Amino acid sequence: MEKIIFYILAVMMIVFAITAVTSRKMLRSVIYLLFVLCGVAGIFFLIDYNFLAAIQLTVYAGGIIVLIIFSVLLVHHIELKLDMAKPIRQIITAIGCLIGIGVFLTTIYSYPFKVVENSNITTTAQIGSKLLGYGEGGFILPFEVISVVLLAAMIGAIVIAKGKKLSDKNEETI
Amino acid sequence: MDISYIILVPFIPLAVFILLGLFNQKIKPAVSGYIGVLGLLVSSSLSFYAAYQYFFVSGKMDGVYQTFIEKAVWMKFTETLQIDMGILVDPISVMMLVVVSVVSLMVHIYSRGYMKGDDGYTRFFSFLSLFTFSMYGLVLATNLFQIYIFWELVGVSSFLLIGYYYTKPSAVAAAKKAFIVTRFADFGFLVGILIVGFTTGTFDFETLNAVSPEGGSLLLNWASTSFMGLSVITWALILIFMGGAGKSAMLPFHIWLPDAMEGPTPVSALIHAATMVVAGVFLVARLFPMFYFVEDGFALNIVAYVGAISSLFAAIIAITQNDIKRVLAFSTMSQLGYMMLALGVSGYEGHEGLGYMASMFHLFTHAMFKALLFLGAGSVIHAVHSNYLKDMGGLRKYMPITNITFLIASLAIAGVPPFAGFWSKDEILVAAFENNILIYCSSVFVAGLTAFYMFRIYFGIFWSKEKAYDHAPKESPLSMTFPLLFLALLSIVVGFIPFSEFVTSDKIGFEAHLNYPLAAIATTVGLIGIVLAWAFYKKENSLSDKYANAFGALYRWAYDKFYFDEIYLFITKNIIFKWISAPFAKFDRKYVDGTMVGIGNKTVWTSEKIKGLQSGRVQDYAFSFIAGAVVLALVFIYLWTN
Amino acid sequence: MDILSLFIIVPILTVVALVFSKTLERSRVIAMIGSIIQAAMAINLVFAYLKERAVNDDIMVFTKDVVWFKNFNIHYNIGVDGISVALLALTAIVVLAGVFISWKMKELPKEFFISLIVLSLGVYGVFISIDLFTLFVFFEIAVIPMYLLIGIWGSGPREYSAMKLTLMLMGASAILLVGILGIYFNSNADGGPLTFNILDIAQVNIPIAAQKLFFPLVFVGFAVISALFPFHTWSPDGHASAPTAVSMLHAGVLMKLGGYGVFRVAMYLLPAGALHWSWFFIILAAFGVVYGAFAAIKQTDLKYINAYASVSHLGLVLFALLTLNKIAWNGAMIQSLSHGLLTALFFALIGMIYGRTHTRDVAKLGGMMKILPFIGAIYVITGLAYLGLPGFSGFVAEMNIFVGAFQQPDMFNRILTIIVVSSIVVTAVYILRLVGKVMMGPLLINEVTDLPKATWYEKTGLLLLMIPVIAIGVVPFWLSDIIMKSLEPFIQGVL
Amino acid sequence: MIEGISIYEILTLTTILFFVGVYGFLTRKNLISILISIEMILNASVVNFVVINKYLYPDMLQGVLFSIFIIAVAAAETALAVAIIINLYRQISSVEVKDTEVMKY
Repeated sequence: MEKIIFYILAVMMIVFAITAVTSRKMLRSVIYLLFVLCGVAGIFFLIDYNFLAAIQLTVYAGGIIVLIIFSVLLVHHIELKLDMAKPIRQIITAIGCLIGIGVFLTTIYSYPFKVVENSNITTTAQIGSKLLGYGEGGFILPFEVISVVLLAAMIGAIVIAKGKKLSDKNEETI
Repeated sequence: MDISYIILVPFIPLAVFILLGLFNQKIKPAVSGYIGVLGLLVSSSLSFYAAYQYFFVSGKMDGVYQTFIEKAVWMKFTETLQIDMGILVDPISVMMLVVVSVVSLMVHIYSRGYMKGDDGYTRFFSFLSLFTFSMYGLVLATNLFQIYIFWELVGVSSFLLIGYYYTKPSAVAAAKKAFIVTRFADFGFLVGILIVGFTTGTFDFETLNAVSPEGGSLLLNWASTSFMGLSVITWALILIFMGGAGKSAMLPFHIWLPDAMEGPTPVSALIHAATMVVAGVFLVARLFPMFYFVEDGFALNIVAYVGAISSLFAAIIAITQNDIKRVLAFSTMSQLGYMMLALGVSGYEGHEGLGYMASMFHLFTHAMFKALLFLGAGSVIHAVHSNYLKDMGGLRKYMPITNITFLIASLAIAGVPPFAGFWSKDEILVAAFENNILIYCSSVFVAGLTAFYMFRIYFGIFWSKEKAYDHAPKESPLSMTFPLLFLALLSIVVGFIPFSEFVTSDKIGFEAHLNYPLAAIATTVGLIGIVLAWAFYKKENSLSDKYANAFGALYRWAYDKFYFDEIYLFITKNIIFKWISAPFAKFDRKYVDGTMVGIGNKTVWTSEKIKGLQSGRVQDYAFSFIAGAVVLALVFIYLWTN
Repeated sequence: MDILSLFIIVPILTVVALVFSKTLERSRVIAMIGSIIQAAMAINLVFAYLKERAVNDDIMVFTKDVVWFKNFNIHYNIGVDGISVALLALTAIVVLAGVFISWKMKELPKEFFISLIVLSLGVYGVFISIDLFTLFVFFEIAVIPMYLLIGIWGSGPREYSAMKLTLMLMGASAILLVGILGIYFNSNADGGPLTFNILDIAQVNIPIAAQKLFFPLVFVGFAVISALFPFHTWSPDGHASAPTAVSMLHAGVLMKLGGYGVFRVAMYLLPAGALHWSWFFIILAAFGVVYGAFAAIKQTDLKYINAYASVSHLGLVLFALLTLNKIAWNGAMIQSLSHGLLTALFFALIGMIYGRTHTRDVAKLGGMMKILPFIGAIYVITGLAYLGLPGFSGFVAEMNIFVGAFQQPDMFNRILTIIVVSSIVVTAVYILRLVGKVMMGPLLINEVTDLPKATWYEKTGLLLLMIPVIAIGVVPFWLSDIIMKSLEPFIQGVL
Repeated sequence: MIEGISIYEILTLTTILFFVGVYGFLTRKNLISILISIEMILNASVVNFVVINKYLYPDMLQGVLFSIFIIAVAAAETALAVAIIINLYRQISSVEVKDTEVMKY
């Protein structure tokens, strides 16, 4: 059962990922991305990381996608078709990416992972105590840092987004 | 014998030069003339005293004239090889001291009148002093390098004095020519010195001349090292003679001498007749033992032939020239050829060394009468303001003293007894007769030619038809006539000096006798020349033109100096300037510089080409990054799997 | 404070003082005072050296050693021998004369004098350094201001010339740096620590293969600044564009660094390399001598003539160094001094003529002697000294070189020597052509009959340079003694 | 653990996802599309972290925690990027890459 769900998810993710990067309509490609992100959340569910899946859904699907959609709506006409790179470049890139996939997969498949059979359930409480733990293996410092980064990013985003239009005099500073 | 006071002889003119040179603008002309004459008077007195001391009091020991040397190290190369500065007193240097002193003093006195009112009066006297200093230094030199040093200094004084009228392009050109041609000859001289210095390890005349036919001297050890069929030392001697030929205007380095007449006439008298031009002869005489002993005098033979050919060549040209100073210049060259050939045919000891002695004797007498001729010519030029024969004639009425003195000098040079030239020339002819009959015949012929061209200009100037002068020519002032009279007196008496007692190749005096048959032949030939000249030129007539036409092409060639000037012009203008310098300069700009600039341009070009890579598009960077990463990964996988 | 470090400190202080000076008047007075102090120090150094040398037999005297950068064993290590002392004195004289000659510099005088003093600082540094790395640093300090001096105060295509000059010299420096590092990394061949100290390295037997590899690099690196054929083309353009004082300093002093470096570093530290390569470079040098002289004949710009003449005369220095002979080396050092003084004189005179007539074209000048008697007389004397007239320094130098070069017994060297000797004729041709054309002959600038006479500062500058020329020419043994003694250890190292 | 699915399948999936993202990043000409591609790449790596944590070191939580950090950073990054895009659009009225090439030379 889980196996089938995984394969469905996988196929869905790959298809939507490809359509997301090839679609010529901006908004559509954002929506396709949303599906990919949901697929990732599905995989998190499958491996029993419910908390993570929740975060994925709320932050990514809920927050980031909305943000992107807003920006798309602000800067684009819905019907605008995006221009793509030259076909030759697309082909070369595609070939490069395929070779990359090949390289990665050979590496992965030639490496004997020592898989530990388990069915542990990770609770949110565990994650929380780990995040805030300051003893052995605690992540309090990165946690704090990331908080500050988020704050800074937020302030920065506001400042940048509201920044005034450059006057002609400052043209040369670009 | 104490010779230290002789050091003062060159240094007084040097002091005068520095004084006049530094305060050129501040000294009144009259004063500078007096300073110059006075300085030289002191030097001359010292020289005469030295000559008297050397020849009559203390120079002789056991019948041999001793060599006195006083020197100090000037520059040290190795333990043995060094350049000294000093004075060397032996018969020829003392004799040269006298020659330089007499002529220079007379010229100084003469110049006070001749150069009067000239802008650069002080400059003129300072240069004269510089020259006199250098010439004294040259004749007193103790080693090859010292002689080379003063050799260059007389060259530069000559340059400065020829170019004295520096605003005149012809004078500048002549000065340049004189310097460059002699410099070219000096190049040979220098290489010769280097060879000698290396092979023998010394520059000293004393050591070098200590050669004897028995061998054993350091020189002969090297004489066996051969290069292109001749010994190294012979090559060195030939090269040194090249330097001498340059200064003494021997063929083919003679071309500067006629042009040098652009200088003021006193300069011509001093430098280009009496003193500097005999430096080449002096040099050969100085190294005579080397020339004579190394490889059986091969180099000496060259000297003889070059001298003989030059003397004949110059005499032929002299007949055709119309500028009186040029005639005198070619005459000088011809007489220098005489001296050279006399050295060339000379032997070494006793009467064998007659040529050597005759050469020095002729040098001595020639200095007197040739200086007189030049000063006389200067006096004439002063009066008529022209160098050309066509502007002169009938001057004997206006300039009696000049006339008489010029006549005396002409007789002297023509070899009419009892004037000075007769005695010395006779010795030369005897020496030539005894050694090389071919050279003897040519010399006799030259003697006739000499008489002819000298009397051609004498009659042309003082007799002939009177020309229309702007203002009546008048006799020169006393300052100019006094040297004329004095030198005329000398031209009469110096021939009676028993020269062979004093100056000989082995420094042992011998008694020379007049060889009556030979003397008679020479005198007869001279007289024939004079008579011919009298017939041609005493009255203005067309006889000369007729004969000139008869000779046709030969006359033209001689008139154009056998086109030597053109050859030189071709070499300098075409070969050096056009075929060497210009291509070099162009090559430098176009290829050498072009390569360097090209490297720069290629760099710019390359960077223009590759700057597109730095496009500023992050995607492009990412593309290269990922492609690179993939390639690297592939490489590593390949490496690991193998 | 030791006597040598003063040569670094005084220029620095002068520069600092110049930075704070406000007016033209003040800055040139400061520059003058600074360079007079330098000259005084140089003269003092000469006498101090003579005194020290009498009691001290070390190769270098007045040494001082301060660790500068420990990791690579770089020291601020200074000391002098006779050669350095002579060259230091030359530098001080030329700098002083240069300051006098640029007395009337109008454009940005303060910056000009600063650059000039910095340049001299670099040159002093090179001459006193015993440490290779320090030497290289000072070498670069000396080269860089040239760019500014030509690029800002030059004339004609100055950016081009400045760029060309700097790029070529920098390129050479790059090669040189490789060579120096090569020496450095081979300096422990005998087991000691890696060192930059020249005296220490000289005691080490650097492997022959390394010497053969690095000698050309070091030689070319230094020789480019001495205008070795075919790397000389920066010199005509650079000199033609440079302002007078800069030409003087550059040709007079900076180009001497090449010969000095070749001698001190390439020859001394890599003797086997020198022996192995000398045949090749000696051909280049000898060719350069004749080539420069011939090329000079055909030039029409006074400065170009001089630049090519420098190629010829400095070729002679390199030639002499490569003959590996003590006499010739002595000659090379004297030639360095002599050429420095004479070229500086020439450039100063050209600057004066140019300043008055606004042309450097030989064809347009003539008869200057009549209207500029002092400058004319000095010009003629300089010309005569340049072509090697006895009584002037050039003759002494050339004769040492020729005699020395001729001591090498093999035919190859002999023939090259004779070729090189022939340059004295060609030199005479171009010098006399110049003198005859510019100084003598009829006056060509028709409208001009009267030009400003030489001023006191010009006369001072000229005489400052002229006096040593005559002094060396008349009493060469004095200088020769100083140099010869210092050559001993070097010649022993090489042969 | 997903039953019947080994770690290899999941890693294959993420690899494909990653390279699709790369492909998008390299070929799209629009800043927002590039942002989308970057999100995809980030997600692929997040999944990797989590999966490797789960399959190989089930007793630890490092992978999970790092995923959380990545998600946080991604959120911050997206916010900033969107801000920049909007600002850029205001100034040059375009979000095409070709119009923002003033960074070169």
